[in-house]
Formats: sequence, C-alpha cells, structure tokens
Amino acid sequence: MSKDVLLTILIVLPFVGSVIAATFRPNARNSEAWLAGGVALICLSLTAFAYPTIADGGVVRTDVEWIPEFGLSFALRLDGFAWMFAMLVTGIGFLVVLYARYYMSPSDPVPRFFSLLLAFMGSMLGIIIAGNLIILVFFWELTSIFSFLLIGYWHGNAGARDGARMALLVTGLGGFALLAGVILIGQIVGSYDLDIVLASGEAIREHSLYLPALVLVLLGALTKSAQFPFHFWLPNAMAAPTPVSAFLHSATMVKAGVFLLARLWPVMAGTPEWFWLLGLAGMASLLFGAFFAIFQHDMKGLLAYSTISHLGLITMLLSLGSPLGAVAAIFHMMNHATFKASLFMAAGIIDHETGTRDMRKLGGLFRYMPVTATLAMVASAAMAGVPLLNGFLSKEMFFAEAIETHVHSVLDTSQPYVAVLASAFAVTYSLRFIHSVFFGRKPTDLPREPHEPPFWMRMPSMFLVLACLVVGVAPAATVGPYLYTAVESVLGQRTPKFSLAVWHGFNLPLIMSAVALVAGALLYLALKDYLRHSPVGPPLLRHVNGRRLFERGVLVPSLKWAQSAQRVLSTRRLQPQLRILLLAAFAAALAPISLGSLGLQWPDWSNIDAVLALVWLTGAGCAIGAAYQAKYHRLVALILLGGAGLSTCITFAWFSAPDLALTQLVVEVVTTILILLGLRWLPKRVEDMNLGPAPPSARLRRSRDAAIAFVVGAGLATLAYAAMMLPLSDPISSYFLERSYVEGGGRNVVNVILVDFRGFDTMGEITVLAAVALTVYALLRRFRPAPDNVGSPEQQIRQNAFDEAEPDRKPGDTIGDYLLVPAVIMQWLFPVIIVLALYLFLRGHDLPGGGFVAGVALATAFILQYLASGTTLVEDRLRILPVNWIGLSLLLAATTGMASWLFGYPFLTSHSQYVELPVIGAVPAATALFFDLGVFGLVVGATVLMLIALAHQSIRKLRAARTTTARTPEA
Amino acid sequence: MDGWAHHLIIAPIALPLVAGALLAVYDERRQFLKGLINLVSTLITLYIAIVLLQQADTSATGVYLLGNWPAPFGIVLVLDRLSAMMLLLTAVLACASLIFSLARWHTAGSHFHTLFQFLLMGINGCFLTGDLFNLFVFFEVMLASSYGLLLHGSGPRRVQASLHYIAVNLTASFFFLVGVSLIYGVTGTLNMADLAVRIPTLSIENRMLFEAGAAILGIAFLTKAAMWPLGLWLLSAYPAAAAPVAAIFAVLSKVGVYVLLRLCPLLFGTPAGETTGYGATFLLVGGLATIAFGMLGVLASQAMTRIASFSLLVSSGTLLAAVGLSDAQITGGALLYLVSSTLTISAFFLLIELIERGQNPGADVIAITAEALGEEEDEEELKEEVGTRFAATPAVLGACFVGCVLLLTGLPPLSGFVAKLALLAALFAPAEQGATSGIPTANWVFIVLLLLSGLTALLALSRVGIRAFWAPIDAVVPRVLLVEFVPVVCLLLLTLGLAIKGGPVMRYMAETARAVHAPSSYVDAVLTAPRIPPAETGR
Amino acid sequence: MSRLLPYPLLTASLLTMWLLLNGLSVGQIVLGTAIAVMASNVTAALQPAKPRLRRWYLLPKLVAIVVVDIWRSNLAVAQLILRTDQTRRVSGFVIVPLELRDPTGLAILACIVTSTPGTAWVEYDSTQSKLLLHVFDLVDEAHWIDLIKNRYERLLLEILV
Amino acid sequence: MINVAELPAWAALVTSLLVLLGAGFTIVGAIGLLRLKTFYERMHAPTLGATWGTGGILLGSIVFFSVLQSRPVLHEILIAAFVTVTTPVTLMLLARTALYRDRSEGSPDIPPPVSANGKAKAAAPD
Amino acid sequence: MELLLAISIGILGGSGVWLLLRPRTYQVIIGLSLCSYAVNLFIFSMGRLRSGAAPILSSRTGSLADYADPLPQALVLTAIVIGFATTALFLVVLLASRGLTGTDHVDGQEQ
Amino acid sequence: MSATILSWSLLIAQILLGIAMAIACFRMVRGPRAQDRIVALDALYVNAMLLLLVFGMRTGSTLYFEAALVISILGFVSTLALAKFLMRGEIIE
Ligand code: NA
Ligand code: NA
Repeated sequence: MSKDVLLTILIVLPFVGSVIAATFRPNARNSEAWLAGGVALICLSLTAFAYPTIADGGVVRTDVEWIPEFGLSFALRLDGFAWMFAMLVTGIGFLVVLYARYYMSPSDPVPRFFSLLLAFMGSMLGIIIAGNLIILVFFWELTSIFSFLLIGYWHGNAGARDGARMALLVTGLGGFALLAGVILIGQIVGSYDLDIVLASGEAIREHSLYLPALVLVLLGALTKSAQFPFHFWLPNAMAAPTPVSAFLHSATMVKAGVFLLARLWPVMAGTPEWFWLLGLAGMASLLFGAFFAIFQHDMKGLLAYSTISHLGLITMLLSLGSPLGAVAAIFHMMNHATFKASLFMAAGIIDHETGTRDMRKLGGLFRYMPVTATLAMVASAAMAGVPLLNGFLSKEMFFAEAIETHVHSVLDTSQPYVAVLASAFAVTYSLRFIHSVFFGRKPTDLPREPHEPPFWMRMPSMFLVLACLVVGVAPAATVGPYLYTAVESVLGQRTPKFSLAVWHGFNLPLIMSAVALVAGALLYLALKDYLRHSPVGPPLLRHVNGRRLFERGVLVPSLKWAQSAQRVLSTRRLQPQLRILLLAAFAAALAPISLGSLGLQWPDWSNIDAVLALVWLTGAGCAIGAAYQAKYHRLVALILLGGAGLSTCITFAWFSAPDLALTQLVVEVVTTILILLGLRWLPKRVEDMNLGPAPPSARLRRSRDAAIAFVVGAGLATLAYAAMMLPLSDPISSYFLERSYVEGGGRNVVNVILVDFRGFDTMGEITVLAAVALTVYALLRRFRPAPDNVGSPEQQIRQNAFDEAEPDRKPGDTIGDYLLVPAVIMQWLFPVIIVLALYLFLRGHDLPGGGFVAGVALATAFILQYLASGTTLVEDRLRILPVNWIGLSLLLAATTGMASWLFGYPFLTSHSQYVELPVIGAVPAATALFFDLGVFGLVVGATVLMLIALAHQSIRKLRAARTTTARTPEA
Repeated sequence: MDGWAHHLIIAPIALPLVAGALLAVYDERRQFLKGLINLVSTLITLYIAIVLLQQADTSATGVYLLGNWPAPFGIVLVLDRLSAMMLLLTAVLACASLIFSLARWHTAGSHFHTLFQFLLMGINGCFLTGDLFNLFVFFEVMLASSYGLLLHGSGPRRVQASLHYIAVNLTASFFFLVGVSLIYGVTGTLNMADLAVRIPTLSIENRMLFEAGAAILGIAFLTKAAMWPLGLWLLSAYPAAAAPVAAIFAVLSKVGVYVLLRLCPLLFGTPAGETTGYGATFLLVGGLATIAFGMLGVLASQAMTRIASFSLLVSSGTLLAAVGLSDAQITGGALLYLVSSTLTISAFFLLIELIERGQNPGADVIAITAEALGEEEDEEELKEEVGTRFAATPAVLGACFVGCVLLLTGLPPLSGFVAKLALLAALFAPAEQGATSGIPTANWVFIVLLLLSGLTALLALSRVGIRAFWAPIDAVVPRVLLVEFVPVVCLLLLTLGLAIKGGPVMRYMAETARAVHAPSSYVDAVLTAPRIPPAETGR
Repeated sequence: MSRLLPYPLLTASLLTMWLLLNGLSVGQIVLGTAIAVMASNVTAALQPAKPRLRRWYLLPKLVAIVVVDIWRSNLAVAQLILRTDQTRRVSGFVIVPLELRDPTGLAILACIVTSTPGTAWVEYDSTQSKLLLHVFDLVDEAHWIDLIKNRYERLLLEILV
Repeated sequence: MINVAELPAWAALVTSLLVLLGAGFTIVGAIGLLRLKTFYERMHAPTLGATWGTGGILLGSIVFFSVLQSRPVLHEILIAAFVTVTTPVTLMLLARTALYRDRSEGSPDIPPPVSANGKAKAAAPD
Repeated sequence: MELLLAISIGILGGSGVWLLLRPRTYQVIIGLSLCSYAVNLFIFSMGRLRSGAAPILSSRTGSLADYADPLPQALVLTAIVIGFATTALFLVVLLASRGLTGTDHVDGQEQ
Repeated sequence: MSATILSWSLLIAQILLGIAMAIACFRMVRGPRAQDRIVALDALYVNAMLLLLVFGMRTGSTLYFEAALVISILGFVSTLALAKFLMRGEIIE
C-alpha cells in the first residue's frame, strides 16, 4: 500500500464508520463497539505502519486539487509530530471505545454516540494530518461541531445543553478567528500549503500583518485549549458522558489548540508579541487552573481544571520560544494525554459504580475496588509530578526552562515561582482526588453498592497507567525515539540536544519538585477538613464563576441588548418605513444635483396656456382636496380623485397622447367603481367635532409629513422641469416612427410599440394583471368582513323598513323605483358599449384605441349591468367565466408570440399585410392583432373578475343561506 | 446557435407563462392535474436552465432579439454566465419549494400553481432582460405574483404583512418608474448596453440628471434587495409567508442584488467617464450596515423564521457590500456566497415549518383551516395531519437543522464554509498587486462583520436549535411526508456538492465576475446582435 | 329570423352607430352588421323588456318638440341664473300622476324631463304611478303638470302600444 | 391649427358662433352651479352644458370637420345621443338620493314620500 | 408649459406622498392613486411636451420633428395598467386586513 | 380674418370651459353635501368632454373624438355608482 493512500484511508475511514454506525439499531452496543473499535484499531495500525517513512525526518503527503482558484488543495501530510499525535488519538480512541462499551447504559441511544465519536476522531485526525492550513481549519471547525454534539449527548439534562452550547460558542469564535488568521498567513506567504508556510517563518514574522495574524491564530488556539481567559467552557463540558471527556478533554479536542501552537511554532514563535500573549495566558491558566482544581467537588470538575492548568503549562512552555521549551511542551502533551485519559476513565468507573462523582460524598472506596484505586493512584501521581512517572519528567523539563531567562521582563522573572506554586497546587488536588475517594470514612448514602467494574472496562485505564509507568521509568528506551522524531519534525534544524533521563543530578529543578511536593501535601492536610463540607469553588473567588460570567456577560446581553438595539434600528410599522423610503429617494436624487447647477433657466411665463392652467387649477384643487378629505370623508376624496384624474387625462390629450387620454379615462371609471365596492367594508368614521386641537405630538408628526410631502413633490417637479428643459438627443423612438407603418403595419405608433416593438412589455403587463386578478379572487374567497360590516348598510335597512311600514309597498320597492328608469337605460347601453369596445379594439393599430381600452370598456359594460340589476339577476342570465377569459387570452397572446418560431423568427415577431377579401377589398391584417386580442380578452377577464369578486361579498350571506353550489364569479 | 436551440433563451420566460395560463383555466378541484402540470413545467425549466448554463459557459454571450427588432430599439434578452447562474438557482429553488408544497400547502388557497409559474416567469425575466423598462415589467410580474403567494393561505398575519409588503413595494415601484423614465429622458435609450455606450458622452447637466435617475432607481433596487433601513418590510413579510413561498422568496431579494451587480459595472464601470464608481461607497456602507443590523436581528430573534429572515438580510448586506467594493475577485467570492446562502435560507425556511410542526402539532393547520372554515362551505380545506410519523423523522430533521446551522454560520463541510472562505480570501488580498498600503479599513470592517455574523448566527441558532431539539421532554414526532424531506435534503446535498466541486464552481464564479466587471463583451454582443432578415411585408 | 335578430331596431341602431364611427363602405357594412347582430344577441341574454313601437312615425315629432323645448328652457334658465336677484324666483316640487307605466316609455320621459333645464325627475312611485318633479322656476304647479301630461306623456302613450 | 386657415369664411363664422354659443351655455350652467343656493336648484344648472352647451359645440364640430374634410362628419351625433341618455340617469339618481338623505335628516321644505300615508311618515322619514 | 406641468406633477406627488404617510389604509390607497398620476405624468413628460402632434402617422414614415415621442406614451400605458392592477390588489388586501383585524389602521392595530 | 375669428372663438370657448371646470372643482371641494360634489363631478366630465372637442377643432384633428365619445358614454358610470353608493351604501347588491 502506498503511503499517500494510507493518509486518505486514515481520514476517510472514521467518517465512513460514523455513517455506518448511525444506521445501527438503538440498542446495538456490541456491534457499535466492534465497529468503532475496529475503525480505531485499523487507523492505529495504519499510523504505526507509516512510522518507517517518517522516522528520519520524512514526510508522507497526498494532495487532491480542490479549489485551485484560491490555491486550495485537499492536502494531507504526516510527519513525526503528526504521527505522534495520530498515535495518541487513535490509540486512546480505541481504548475509549472499549471503555464506552461498558460505560454506556443499554438504554442510551448508542448509534448516535459511536457515530459522533468516530466522526470526531476523523476530524481530529484531519487537524493533525492536514497539509494545508485551510484544511486544518476545516477539520478544526468540525471538531467543534462534533464536540458540541458529544457534550450534549444527554440533552435531557440542562447542564449538558448549556455546557455543549458554551463549548460550541467559545470554540466556534476561535475557529472563525483562526480561519481569518490562517487566510492572512496565506496572503502573507502566498500559499496555504503547510510545507511552504513552515518554510516562510521569516517572511511572516516580519510582515506588517504579523500581529493581526498572530492574534487571530492565538484566539483560535487558546479557545480550543481552554486557556485563560477562554477556559470557562471546559468545566461545563463535563456534563458529557465520561468516555467523551476521556477522549476529548485529555488527548484530542483541547490538545488541538496546543497542537496548532506547536505546529506554527517555527514560523510564529520568538517574537515579543508571541512571548507576552501566550506567556500571560499560559501562566494564568497554569496557576488559576491548579488553584481552582483544589476546590472542586466533582471529580470530573477537578480533572477539568487540572487540564486547564496542564495545558497552561504547555502553552507557557511554547511561549518561551526556546527549542527546549518546545521539546518539553511536546513531551508533556503526550504525558498529559495518557494520565488524564486514565484518570477520566477512573472517575467514570467510580461514577458508574457508585452513582456519584461528588468527592464529599465518596470515601473509603479502596476496599471495594482496589484495582481501580491503584490505577487511579498511579495516574494521579503522574499528574502530581511524582518521580518515576511520566508527568515528573516533563515537569522537570518545565522547571528547567522556567529558570532559564528568555526575555527580560517581570513575566520571565516570575515564572519559576509560579511554576513551583502551581506544582504544589497540583500535588494538593491530586492528593485530594485520591484521598477523598479511596480512603477515609466509608460512604453511607451512596446510590449504589460499589464494586469493581468488569475487567474490560478497567483494561483501558490499566493500559494507560502502565504507559505512564513505563515511560516514567525508562523514557529514553521507550518513548525517546518517537519524541525525537516528533520534535525534529517541528523544530527541524533547531532541534536541541536533550536527554530523557530520570536522574539529572541534584539540581534546581529537583529542588523545586521537592518543594512543590511537600508544600502541596501540607496544603492538602490543611484544607482536608474544609474541603469536606465547603461549597464549590475557592474561598475568595467562589463567585468568579465562568459559566455565570458567560451567561451574564455574553448570552443575556446578546439577547437583551440585541433586542433593544433591534427595536431602535427597525420598526414593524408601515409609516416610518415609507418615510424612510421617501426620504432616501429624495436624498438619492438630491445627492448628484447638489454637485452643480442644473442650468435651469427662468421659465417663460407667456408660454403658459391659460386653458391648461385652468385645467390644472382644477387638478391641483382636486388633488389637495383629496389629500385633505381622505381621512373623514372617503367618498369626497374619491370624487376629488376623479377630478384629478380627469385633469391628467386632459393633459395627455393636450400634449399629443390620445391613447393615454383614453386609457386614463376608462381606468378612472373602473378604479372608482372598485373603490366604491370596497368602501362598503370600511369602518364608519365620523369626524368628532368635540375633539379639541390636535395634541402637539400629532401636530409635529403632521408637520413632518407635510414637510416630506412638500420636498418630495418639489423634488419631483424640479426633476421633471429640469429634464423637460434639456434637449433630448437621438432617442431610440425615432426608429419607431420610421418603421411603425413600414415594418409594423400600423399608423398608431404607440399601439405598434405596445403590440410589436415592445410587445414583450405588454406580455408582462397582462401577466401582472392576470396575477393580480387571480390573487384578488383567491383572497376574497377567504374574505371575512368585520363584525360591523356584516349587516346591510344603514340606508338599506331604513329604506326596507319604510317599505315594510307602508301598506301598499313591499320590501325592495324603494330600490326598485329608484332604478326603474336608470336600469332600462343601462340595459340598452350594454350592446352600445360592446360595439364601442369592438370599435376601439379594431382601430387600435392605426388610430387611438387598442386592446386595453377596449377591454376595460367591455368590462364596464358588464359592470353596468351588475349596477343596474344586481348580481343575482345578471348572473342568472349571463355566464361570464372571467378566469377562463384570463387563461385563454394569455394563452392566445403567448401562442401568437410563439407562432413566429415556426417561421424561424424570434418570439413575438409580427407579420402584417393586406388581405384581399371579396366584396370588402383589401383589409389590413397583422399578427399583432391576435396579440392585441389576447390583451383585450385578458383585460376583460381580469377587470370583471376583480370587480365581481368584490361585488360578490355583498351576497355571500344570502348565497350561503341558499346553499347554492355555484362557484363565486364563474356562476 | 441555430434553429430551435436559439429560442431556448426565452424558454425560462415563455414556458412558465404558458403553464401559468393553462393552470388558470383548470378548476381548483383538479389539484392533482394542476400540481402535475406545474411540476412538469418547473422540471423542464430546471433542465433548460442547466442547458443554458452550459451554453453560457462554453459560448459567447447569447442575445435574443424579441420581435426580431435590433438592439437598442427592441427588447433583448441576454444570456451570460451571470444570468444563466441565476436562472439555474431559481429553477432549483422552484423545484424544491414546489415539491414541498405538493404535500399540503398547494391546496391552502386558490391559484397557487398559476401564481407560482408567474413568479418564475417574473424572476427569470428579470435575470434575462437587457432592457431597463422591461426589467420594470418583470419586476412587477414577479412582485404581483409574490403578493399573491404571500397571501396564499390567508390569515390575519399574512394579510397584515402583505399590506405592508405591497405598500412598500408599490412606493418602490414608483421610484423605479421615475428613475427609468428620467434615464430615458436624459439618454434617449432604455437598452442597458446602449446606456453604457451613451453615458460617457453625456453633457454635465444631463449627467447630473442621469445620476439622479440612477440614484432613484438604486433606491428601488435596494429596497428590493432589503438594504437596511429600506428592507424592513422583509422582516414581517417572509416569516408570515407559507414555507414553500418563503423558500422561493429567498431568491427574490437576490434579484435586487443581481440588478445592481449587473448595472453598476455596466453603467458606472471604468469607461463611464466621470460617473465611474458612482454610488459604490454608498452600497458598501449600506451593505455593511445591513450586515450589522441583520446580525443584531439574528441575535435578538427567538423564532426560527425571524432568524431566517434576518439571515437573509445578512446575506443581502454581504452581497451589497461586495458589490460596493467593485472588485472582480471579491465579486467571484460573492457570487458563490450568493448561491450558497440562497440555497441555505431556502432550505431553512422549508425545514423550519417541519420542525415547528413537531413542536406545535396541527396548530398551523388549524389556524389556516379556521380561516377557511369560518366562512364558506365551499372552501377547500388543508388536508389535516398530513404525513406519516417516521421514527427517524427527528433524527433527519436534526441532521438537516445542523446542516442549515453549518451553512448559515459558514462552518465546514458545506458550501457556507467555502463561500466565506472565498469572500475572506478576496477581502484579505491586497486590491492592487504590490500595494504596500495593506488592507483597507473597509475590508477590515467587512471581515470583522463577516466573522461576527457567523458567530451571532451560531449563538442564535444554537439557542433555538437546543430549544427545538434537545429541550422538549414530550416532543411529538411531527408528521412529515417524504416529499417534504426530499427538497430539504436535496438542497443541503446541493450545498455539499458545491463545496466538493468547489474548484469548477469557483472557476465559473471567477469567470462570471471577470465578465461582469469587463462588460464590453456584453455591450458588443447586444449591440451587434444580427436580426434575422425580415420577410417581405405586404406593403 | 327573430332568433338571429331578437331586437331588429337595436341591431339597426347599432349598425348606424358603427357606420357613423367608421364611415360608409361595403366592408364596414358587412363588418358592422356582423357586430351589430352579435351585440344584440348578447343583449338578448339580459332579457331587456321589448318595447313595442306602434306609431314609430311620431318619434321625429317628439324629437322636434323636445329639441325646441330644451332650447327654450336653456334660454329661460340661463336668464334666471344670470339674474342678479335670485330671491324673486321660487323653485319647488310638483307631484304628477302618470298613466304611462311602460318602463321604456318612462325612461324616455325621464330623459326628456331631466334633460330639459328647469325640470328634474326626482322620485317615481310605481305602486301609485306618481312622479315627483322638481321645477326650477315654479310659478304655476298646474302648468307643469299639464306640460308633462299633455305635451310628452300623451305622445309617448301614442307611440308605445 | 394648420388646417384652420383652409376653412371658408362662412364655415369659420358659423363654427365660431356655434362653439361660443355652446361654451356660453356651459359657463352659464357653471355659474349656476356656483351661485344657486340649494342642491335641488343647483342640480338644474349642469343640464345647460349637457344639452345646448354640448349641442352647440357638437354642431360646430360637425360643420368644422365636414367642411374641412369635404364630407359629412357626423359621428358627433353619437356623443349627443349618449349625453342625452346618460346625463339624466345620473341626475335623477342623485336627486332621489338627495331626497332620501334630506328626509332621513329631517330637513325642512322637503316633500314627503309620494306614497307615504300618515303613520309611516311619522315612523320612517323615507 | 413645462413649468405648469412640473408644478402639477409636484402637487399631485406631494398630495400623494402626504396620504401615503397617513395611518388609515384608505388614505394610503388614495395616496397611491395620486402618486401614480404624478408618476405617469412624470414619465410622459420625459418625452418632452408637444401639442397637436400625436404619434399617429399620416404618411409611411415619420420623424421626431413632426410627432411627439411615442415611447414614453407606451411606457405610461404600461404603467397605468400595472398601477390599476396594483391599486385593485391593495384595495382588496386592505379590505381583508380590515376584516381580519377589525381596524383600518395600516398596522392592523390602533397605535 | 375669419381664421383669426375662429381661432379666437375657439380659444375663448376653451377658456370659458376651463373656467367652468374650475367652478365645478370649487363645488367639488366645497360641497356642502356629497350630492353637490357628485353633480359637480358630472359637470366636470361634461366640461372636459367639450374641452376635448374644442381642442380637436383647435388642432384640426379628430384624434380626440374618441376620448370625448368615451366620456359621453362611460363617464356617467362612475357618477352613477357614486350616487347609488350614497343612496344604498353599496353599489352592487
Ligand atoms: Na309594505
Ligand atoms: Na332638467
């Protein structure tokens, strides 16, 4: 098997396993474990198999092109450092799977668990063997997501939900920052490829964008590794199932941060920025993590703070910028993973067997589970840095580096003291972990009777403890070469000489260790009794609760503040929205005009036609009157609107647009009827005469709106005037005048534009009409009148009451007499208007008229009959089926357009010629006429449909009573 | 392009028109037939869109002279990579939301299918047309059908939202008309390519008026593109819409962006003389403000539909800011982001309905039928309690939700990550090669907002997601039909496909962006398109 | 024939209208006839009351009388309007009992009365067949009743049925 | 205005006269609308414009275009016919409406319903 | 003449805008109608003003010297139709809103 | 001479009609009752129609005839509907 295929398999296998795992039955614990364990074991073996290649500084690479536009390839790369991590991940992964088989209860939905665990393992492997920074970030983000899902595995528990969310948000923030940082690095270097990046340390450190890149990358790394001040998510993540903690919070998830720091160490370390940022974060994490760990009562809480502390140690080592520091950091990554995973497993076993993890309740468990106790004790000792265990070795290296001077500063000077203090704390919490659980009083009120777990559940922990022991006793012989390979792949030429010996002589680090051990033990003795009953958290800093801080500092404000900001910045009310829109348009129009003068010349007053001025006196009076009256006198406003429309119509005629005048007129009529049909359903509004002067706020609002209305109106007028005063050079319309008759076959150029030159616009326009009519119909089918509009209008009630009261009259006589004469005239006008409509339609191509006007006219003829005789009577006699008019007319128009395809011409190409008919002679025939027929029919259908659908609302109750099956307007 | 293939350009407009007209003729009682016609038409549109995309990618700009009148006199349709891409995006969303609606929504009111086809016609027309006034007409076709679809299902909330939506859009349409006519009144043309040619020759007075017209027009587009504070209408309209309607509406706000993306380089590109780069700063600032506002809104929202709507604002803001930066590389990234975010939000709107159906089973249905039943005996009712309770339903819903979260936050492995990456990479890249000035402040602000918007989405979505999936103790397994899952899953898979096929996709986007920013080939293609020799007329 | 031409007079009028609008030519006659026939057939669906013209030749006489009366009323009312002193004139309502009951006849009468300046058709009661008239310059009630009944109604009764 | 010069003098004078006559009646009607005191009086005023006001202008138009185009241009007759038929419809409906509204408000000087007898008059104003 | 028309456009537009900003739906619909008159006249005015030169050809071809610009007229026709349609729609929606919410306030509730 | 007379007459006629329109507008704005306004609107329609006819003569064009024709036959529909609304509170029953 070639080595690059190996990498692909390594990355793909866990995800494939994950998908398969998800499909198992909910209670398939064994097969899930077999699958997951198998996958982990295969990955472990594959990694091990690659060792010969990377042993002497070699690198295994595979490259699949992904997005060459950004120089992005799916590159995988395995070197010594990555190999070490991959071994840790797959090895501990395998052990965790084994452990989880026994840990998970049969009632847990295990497919989700193992599926997510495998996916997480794959993502972690991805980070480790990514050969491209973007790919690294890619998997980095995936670990955040899967860790979220794993922490929240028992989502019935609120703590799990909150913990998962916190972890996701904090690591997510880091991930976003890291992405930005990595892209920045990519821009500096010109490539995201890890090999190229690692070779460009100089360029990166000296670039002006180094600091932003560094800050962004550190944000990513520190959040992931739960370093101060982003550490608070880790203790809350302990709500995860213990196997998850054992895996994620010892060997993988949190290690990703320090892994990245080590990975980028050669290119980014060594600058003061690096030293200070990382050093401070590391030192704070180291010290406070250890201190807080002492005062935790939850075993996993203690381990979590211990993890923060140990990762702080690693961070601090990396911050130094010295090669030996890096060596110690890498060594401690390995050691911490082993003992911490084992300790988590022990905590899980105790939880599993006793039902609690609270160290205040536990005690004396040694006699129930001596093997587990022994294992935990050894691992704790490694955590405390007791000689002959692996933790001791890396801690000694740390002490040695701490006393070394790197950068002259307070930080550097304080390092040895802090290191000893933190180590003492570590001794204290390790002692507490062991002593309070396994020794002392026998517990009384445990949920379960404790006993040893099954062998295979103990086995993973046993294996890890054995590793701690073996490494601690004979480091050089066991882990030495692998560590060297890892270190060399990171440091390259700068790899220092280091010796992995248990005994380095009687030196300062040894003294520091001894002091820490003694001081830690003494501290524990002093605190022992206090801790048995104290509340959670250290005495003074008890209220410095990361979770509470996060909730009060991030979650609550994010909601509250955002809500109030959002309220200020937006509105659900219509008027402000329209105000903004109008002002925006005004400002937009003003912006360019303010740049210079428009060259407006003073108008020539003699040019004004007195007649048109009178017409517009009328129009303006009507418009302003309508604006004034629309609130209390709706009908008056409507009447005045008619006046304004009429002035508009005359203006069109005046300035050579007879078609527009016609159209404006017929639309005017139909609009009036439409609004009148609607008026019936609006609430009565009576001007309250007793209302005093309007309140100041209302007056202010009105003045503001009046000002907006004024400026918008004035702006519109100015634009219109300015444009009219400028000459229009060479507009495309001269083409239409030239070709309208010759090629379009019509003298009415406007009509030829509508049905031919720009027939496509008309096609869209009638579609609008169709869509609106159908919408109106659909909406009115569900129409529900307001309660005060349900009954007949007041007038009808009074008139019917009068008819009722009179002996010789019957109800309906008043309306009957009222319409007796008009109805006759209106009926006879029906055919007249039909003829008029056809006249307007047929002449449209050559003279004013056309499909639209004709259509509205015909629709008016129908409406007139409804007005004269009422809905019931008309619909008993006429079948109009307006929806069919709409559909078929639209089809006709479209078909006319498509017919030109048959002759090889584009859509809507028209053809016109004179047809010789017997007797009648030459008749102009243009295909555009068919198109116009479609327009005509559609307009009839749409107008009638809208008006009738509205009219039908009045007779709904009646109809419902009769339970007729007739369908609304088609009836 | 000869023979019938040449007419393919107009098919995305003509086909929905014919289908819509046909659908209007059939009675409401023939829902199955109507659904079938609609589905067939939409699938064919999808197929045509794919063919057109290939055509646009391989051959020169396609120009279709309607009525065989030459540009700039007649109306032209123009197919280039950008329009082809938008057509395909629309067709995909249409298929998804239509299939989704066939489970139950299409019977919630009359004429759903007709309006749906008209909406497609309107959107496609907006993407294809090369004429400013024709653009207005198609805007109106799109809007008119969208009014109907927004009202689909009726009910107080939809009606109220529609009232605002219509009022705002009518006002914006006025601006559109004023802008277009002013531009005609100054330049004497409506053809976009012809405008590009005429603008550099304008006199100073004319140019000022032209700019005023363009600015007013811009307000109309920005209202449609939902730039803050012009886009507040979206926040009440979209959450009120029925799920499949909201899903297809996801592309509506992109029409405004599309138009700006098309017109800005065309009218204010480098050869435009004094007007070069007009309004770009405004777009940039407005876009950034929109991101910030959308971000706040996402953070402040408790309801998923509102989160989706605010995400749409974030998406619009991002695109507007990208347009404002007028840089080909950024545009390339923005195009990918456009596609990705639109697919995402569409899928999210569909998904939300399924999720909420589980939280409050039947409530929605009851609300709708109550409206219906309050009135008439001949109202159609929604088929109540549609669907089967699959055991895997919660798991699939959860997985889809996670997918949406990944996309909205820009997390891997879906296309949201790639899109964000593309944008960030372009923003970090120094605009001028060899420039020592580093990254401009605007880019930094943009970058920060981009990252923060992902984070706020994560914050908000994790909140609602946990509440929806993890918190409820007695959650009911919602009744969901397979046809409702299929579109959501397909849309999400599509985003995965976009990520996996990132290379070719990004190449297409980059080519598109290059062409958009160098519109001379567009202009040449339109203005030199030959008309087919007219036959002898009878005169 | 009556199925094709349910209202021959209407059809003829429509054809006249068509020709007035389009001018006289063979083609227009053919087209106009077709349209007029079509329009009157559509109208038939509405089932309007069919007026029976017995002495249709009296129609021109009626038209002549009306035109002249309107002319005279125009002058009279114009004078009244322009007169500076408006208080001298009294206007008021008059009730006119009618024998005419045919809706078409009533419609024609209403048009005549209302078109004539100075008189306005205000209210008609079908049960008692009474008309309420408003008169601009009401000097003598009987004069107006006489005018309506003898000058117009009688002629109309003669023409119709 | 291009064609006006081609018109023979007699026709020009006749047209002028007719048009001014029509416009005169119309403006008098308008003055009536302005000056008269009650609705029922004002209602009579526009009929001046609708009858001989329209008639004068239509006749003027017939003369003008018939002479100008040397052929009978009679389509104005249609307008006359339509106005004669449609204007009364509005006016009589409005008059009846006004009567109803005045009665229901109990305005003075308004005749009782034609058909009303004593009891109903007191009970319902209309 | 241009000034007169411009002022008219301004008055129509201003009245319409004032009504658009009012709280009652009916005011808004009247405002929309007035605005659409203003906008239609605005579009129309972009073809410049010509009296007695309707673009109806009396010979085979014509030119802008003899006829008014037909294009804005065609645009106005389209705009009138679309304006009519949207007015109708807005009316029905406001009626539905009034029916469902019980108020004719644009926001569906009294402020 | 006769041409001058004619064009002056036409102009005067138009001005008179314009004044008539303005008066009608005054009545529409002033009221006092809705019926007054509707009568005025009806008068306004008639005046507008006459104005168009005279305008046609002034420009020697018959193109405005249709607009006048349409006013004469359809203009009353809206005033009729307004009147019926006042009387019945509803225009189509
Ligand atoms: Na009775
Ligand atoms: Na009269």
